[in-house]
Amino acid sequence: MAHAAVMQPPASAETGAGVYNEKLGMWVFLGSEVMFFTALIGSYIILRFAQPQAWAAPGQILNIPVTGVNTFLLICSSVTMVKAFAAAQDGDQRMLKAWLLATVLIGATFVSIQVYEYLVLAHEGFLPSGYVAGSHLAEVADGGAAYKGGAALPESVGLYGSTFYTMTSFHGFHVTMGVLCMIFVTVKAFRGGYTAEDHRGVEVIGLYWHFVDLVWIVLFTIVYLI
Amino acid sequence: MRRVLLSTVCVLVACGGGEQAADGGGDAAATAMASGPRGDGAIAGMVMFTGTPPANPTIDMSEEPECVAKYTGSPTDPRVVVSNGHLGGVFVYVKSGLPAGANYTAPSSPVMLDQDGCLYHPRVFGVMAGQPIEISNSDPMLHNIKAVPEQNRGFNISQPREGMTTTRTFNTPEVMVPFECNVHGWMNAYAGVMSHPFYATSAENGSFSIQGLPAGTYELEAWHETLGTQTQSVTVPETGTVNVEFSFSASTS
Amino acid sequence: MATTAAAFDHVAHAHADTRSFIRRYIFSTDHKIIGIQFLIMSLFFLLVGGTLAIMMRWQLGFPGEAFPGGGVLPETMAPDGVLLPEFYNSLVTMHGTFMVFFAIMPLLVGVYANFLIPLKIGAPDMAFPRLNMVSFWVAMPAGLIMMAGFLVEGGAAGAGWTMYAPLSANPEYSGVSGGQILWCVSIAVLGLSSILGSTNYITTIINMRAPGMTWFRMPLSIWSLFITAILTILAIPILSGAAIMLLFDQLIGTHFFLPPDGGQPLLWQHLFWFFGHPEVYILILPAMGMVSDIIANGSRKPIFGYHSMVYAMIGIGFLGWIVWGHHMFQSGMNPTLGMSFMISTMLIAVPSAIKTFNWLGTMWRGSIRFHVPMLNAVAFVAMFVIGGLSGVFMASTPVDIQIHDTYFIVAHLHYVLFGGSLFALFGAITFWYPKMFGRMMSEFWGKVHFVLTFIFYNLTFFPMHQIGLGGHMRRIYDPTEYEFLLPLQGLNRFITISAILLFATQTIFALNFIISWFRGKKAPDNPWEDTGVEWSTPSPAPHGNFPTTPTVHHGPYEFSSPLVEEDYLMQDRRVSKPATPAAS
Amino acid sequence: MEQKPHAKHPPYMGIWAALALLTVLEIGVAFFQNWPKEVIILVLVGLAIWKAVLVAMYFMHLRFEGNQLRILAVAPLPLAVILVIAVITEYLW
Amino acid sequence: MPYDWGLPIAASTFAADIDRLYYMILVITGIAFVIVEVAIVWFLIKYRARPGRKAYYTHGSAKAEVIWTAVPAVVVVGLGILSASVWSHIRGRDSVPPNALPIALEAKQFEWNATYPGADGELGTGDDFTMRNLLQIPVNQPVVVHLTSEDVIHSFFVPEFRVKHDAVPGMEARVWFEATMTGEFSIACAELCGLGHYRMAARVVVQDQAEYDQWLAEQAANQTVASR
Repeated sequence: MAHAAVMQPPASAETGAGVYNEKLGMWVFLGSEVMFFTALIGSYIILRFAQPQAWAAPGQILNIPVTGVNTFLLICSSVTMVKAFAAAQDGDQRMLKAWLLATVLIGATFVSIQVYEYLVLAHEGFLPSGYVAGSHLAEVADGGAAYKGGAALPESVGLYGSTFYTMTSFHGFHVTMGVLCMIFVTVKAFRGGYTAEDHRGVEVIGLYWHFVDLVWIVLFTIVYLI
Repeated sequence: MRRVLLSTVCVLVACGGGEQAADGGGDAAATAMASGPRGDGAIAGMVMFTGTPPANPTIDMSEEPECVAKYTGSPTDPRVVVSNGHLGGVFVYVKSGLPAGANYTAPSSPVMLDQDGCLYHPRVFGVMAGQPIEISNSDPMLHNIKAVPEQNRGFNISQPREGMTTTRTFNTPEVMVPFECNVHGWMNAYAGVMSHPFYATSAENGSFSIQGLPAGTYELEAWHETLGTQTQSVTVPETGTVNVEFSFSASTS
Repeated sequence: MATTAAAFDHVAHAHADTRSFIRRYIFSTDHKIIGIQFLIMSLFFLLVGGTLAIMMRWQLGFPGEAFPGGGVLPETMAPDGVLLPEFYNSLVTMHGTFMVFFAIMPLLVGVYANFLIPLKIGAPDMAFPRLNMVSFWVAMPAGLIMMAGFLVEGGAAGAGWTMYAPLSANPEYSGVSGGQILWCVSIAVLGLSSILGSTNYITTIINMRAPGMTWFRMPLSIWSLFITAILTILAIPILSGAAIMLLFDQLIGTHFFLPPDGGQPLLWQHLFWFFGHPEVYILILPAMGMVSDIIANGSRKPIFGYHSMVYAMIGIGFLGWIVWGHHMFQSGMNPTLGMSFMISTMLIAVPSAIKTFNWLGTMWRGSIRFHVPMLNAVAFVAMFVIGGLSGVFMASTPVDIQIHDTYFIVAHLHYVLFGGSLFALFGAITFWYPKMFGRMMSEFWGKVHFVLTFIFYNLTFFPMHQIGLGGHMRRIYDPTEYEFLLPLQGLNRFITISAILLFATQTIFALNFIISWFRGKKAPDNPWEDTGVEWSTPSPAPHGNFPTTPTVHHGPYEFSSPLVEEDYLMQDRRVSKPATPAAS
Repeated sequence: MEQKPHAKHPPYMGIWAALALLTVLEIGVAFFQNWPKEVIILVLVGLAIWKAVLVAMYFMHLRFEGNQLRILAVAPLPLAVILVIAVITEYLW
Repeated sequence: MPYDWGLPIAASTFAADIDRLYYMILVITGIAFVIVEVAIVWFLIKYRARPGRKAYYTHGSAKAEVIWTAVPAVVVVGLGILSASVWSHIRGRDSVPPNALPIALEAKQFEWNATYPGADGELGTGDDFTMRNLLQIPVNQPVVVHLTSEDVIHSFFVPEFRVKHDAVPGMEARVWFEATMTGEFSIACAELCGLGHYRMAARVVVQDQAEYDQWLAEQAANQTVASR
């Protein structure tokens, strides 16, 4: 990216958005990310609207306390990220490294908890294709009795599984990518690569990170709580 | 790609179709050529049908004059083939009892499946896992062959012209693999995919025979597409033939 | 950043270019080289797509007869040379896919966005040269993955380039398993490439214009590429998302588009066309932009109504998002929704008309030079008009009932994509060839190719309107199966013969392209006496493009300006008299 | 690019607290049985949007950016709405 | 079927409206087409480059552009309104005539199975019977086809009736039309549905009421149901 910066012609007042290339580029890229999640989340909304009966009540199948904690973690990682950026602006190398490190760790934790969540769900018998035949959930659904403070489980949760796993896994994928880039940035920070004058890397990865957080805020609400 | 080459090798064979509803075409070949633990025991059997057989539905083939031309009178769907109390088209096979660890290699000679007069010939047949099935088209029109197995890998191919042949194989034992033609919704065939060569399809006169069995007690199963399955246990001597009889009736289904 | 200027000058000077062969020509970050790489790749896929088309045409014109040389094809495609229905479906699908995603789109966007944007806005390179390189080296594998479909068991994807579920989602229905999966993967990968590319184009156009290159001094080609990039960045992710859901339906048993467990086949169509219609404009807007440049040049006149041309393109770009439903009028969608889509679709005629008449206005009272780019550009206008007008028939929902999914549609889309985009591309390739390779393409052979292409093209595609009206469905393997299509068979055969001749004609272009590369006559800096900034730098443009950053003083199309005695005034040329606030 | 160290940073910790609080509130609402489902959904979506706006405005600094960038940032949203609304009408006739 | 170098013969009540619209659009677009192409050729000849003549330097004329913006806008909106009325007559929410004869048509790879209501004229009752690849209907009597699909998307297309509608699995569509001439036509599948797509044809037989009733009686007598 630094290379790209070098390629810039002497800035001229009358042209350009007054924003440096990497930042502008990241915003444009985020625009495409919005549309990507529109495809996934939009399909979810439409499918759920078309087949409402395929969804279980909140908390029946998905574990809301665990995910709530996970949500909180992601919010924390966002604030550590932004603190890191603030530190970079102030040229405070010590805090910059500390906050970046914290962000990486929290991000990694989020992903691990999500993997754990998947494993538990799979074990209980909830997969992208719906119930696993003969699993705990399948039996409960067959029983047709009220379950976990909701009505009976739907007899088929095919669409529920499809949309849930697709949306959350692609968000998880984005978090993972973010963590990887973040590690790169952190290493560079430890090498003193960012100064109060030039800390574009930190700001750009920050934008991406906050966007992923923002997507999760939406997902948590519409997937887990509704 | 490899499969492609393999299929290019196979020669073009036009097998005579005609009216016979069920024959043990491929089975004999399989029994003869498959290698593995053998004996001199044999099972000779007869499949009977008691009661009045259900009428086979007539097929309206009017949209395929070429097919209609191959029949005298209106063609029927030969689901239940009964000739004076004998039931044809029953797939009989050794379900269990073979010596442990005995495994039989499939013969390379293919089982023929012909599409003639907009019906499959044979309609019910056995094939060993790994043994080629050579599907041929004796009708001057499109047939598509769609196999929808449970364990094996299915396929859906077309034969738009007369005289075309295609070769496919199934690799895991399965009873039965259904074949269908989506262009002619009435066309159905069933293949019993076996790990061993000890199976047969009852001929029109209800008779079947399984050769070369080692001595022992076996569970024998008879499968019919509409009348269900029956099993019985038979003890095969060192040498000689043991006779078995299966009896289906309209109520079994 | 204080160092930038120095660093920039360093890169800018051609002689300061000390890169290994690999870095210079293979993994190059130079937008011109990447453009040429895209050019070669997409011309190759254009050839592939054309070949597939000829095989299809053969089967339609001569059903059941062996395709000449088809004997080499394996048993699973064409036993003794006669195409199988499933192979024909793969041909239909792959022809559409290759032409749309790997030929026309990269030709317009990959090649000319890459090549023209920095040169025409006076920038040394793209904003993110390395991303640019990645976008090519991602697009290339995507194409190869797509081609691999022909090698796997079951053959290449066979559900049409629109991949309507459930046919595409369940191998049992189509007999194709591996091919469908490869299609989805390839499209998702290509999507990544397009997103990287467009991010680059948008950033570059916003941030890296040379001093004086204000928004309304940008050539229309750059405007069109800018709008196209925005459409791409917003539309492609939708397709990627949809393709991934389709992939999951095939691989991990999800139910998005498979009815048995509540999936919605229409959802796929909505997602696909919500991407697909902007895509249609991605495939025509850059052509419009480059044609505007060429027509102004050929007529030696400023473009007629520059501002309205820009607004028309913006209008088309916006309308593109609210008309997708017109691809689904007969799919059982909500008829009221259909009606609103009909109105919005009809409105597209307005900006299209503006552009067409402005092109005419540009030629009016011009001093027209008949060089090859101009001939192709004029052909673009003439053909685009037919394609646009035939669109009105489909826009009218009742008429669409009869012509939907018939050859009328095929004729329409080929008049836009071939008659439109491809003629524009022939023009553009000839026009910017000197700046790419430093040599001119042969004028004579260019004209021969143009005339023959124009004739055979119309003989091929115009009769398709006719057979479409007769009810000739799309994507059928053997029209003679239907009694009511038998009278059309003669016409079908005529189309096939014309198509073969059309295909053969393209060898002239291929030879002209290749031979001129080595033997063509050396090109001066500004062979076409054009006004664009790119023509003030040497041909071929050096690494870093401009010895010194140009400063722009004029609007893009100052032809026959009274300020100078010759009939063109270059954008970066300062004239003693203060420049008229021309198109700025 | 704005490199001069900001004299004062936005109240990041405050935003963080607000987000955490809103999340707790959301979970509360989700299990608040007395309301009809529609109301709960509306409230939840409202809260989610509120949180999203907070993140975009302060963590992503949209509040301090120029208009060009703000427009760029919100440009895709109308398209998303158009898509979902249009397709949902499929099931409303 | 006689082919008259245009649309196929018109055999349903929609055909008139649709064909009228079609020819109207044909004339309008034809005029636009001639104007543009003639202008192109004329300009190419008249304004070809000649020594000593310099092009006329102009950046456009607002008046001209307003004209050629407004005219097409008015025309297409007019066309839109005209089409809308026809469209709502054919597909409108409650456009199906109450007296329409219901026939269930299920598409599957690669056949059309028509289920007839039998004597009582109601589907889903005991006397229903199914015919494979045969749609037999009375003339001058509105027919509403309950269109469904078993596997993939097919499209129910009868060129002479100007009728086309996709059969989407998981949805039931109501397609109505009224044949105006007796005779035999073909149903074609207009949506790629697999390797047998090109052969997925069926017969439409239009008879006058008396013949139809007689045929119905025969079928009721021997309930020959095509296989499967």
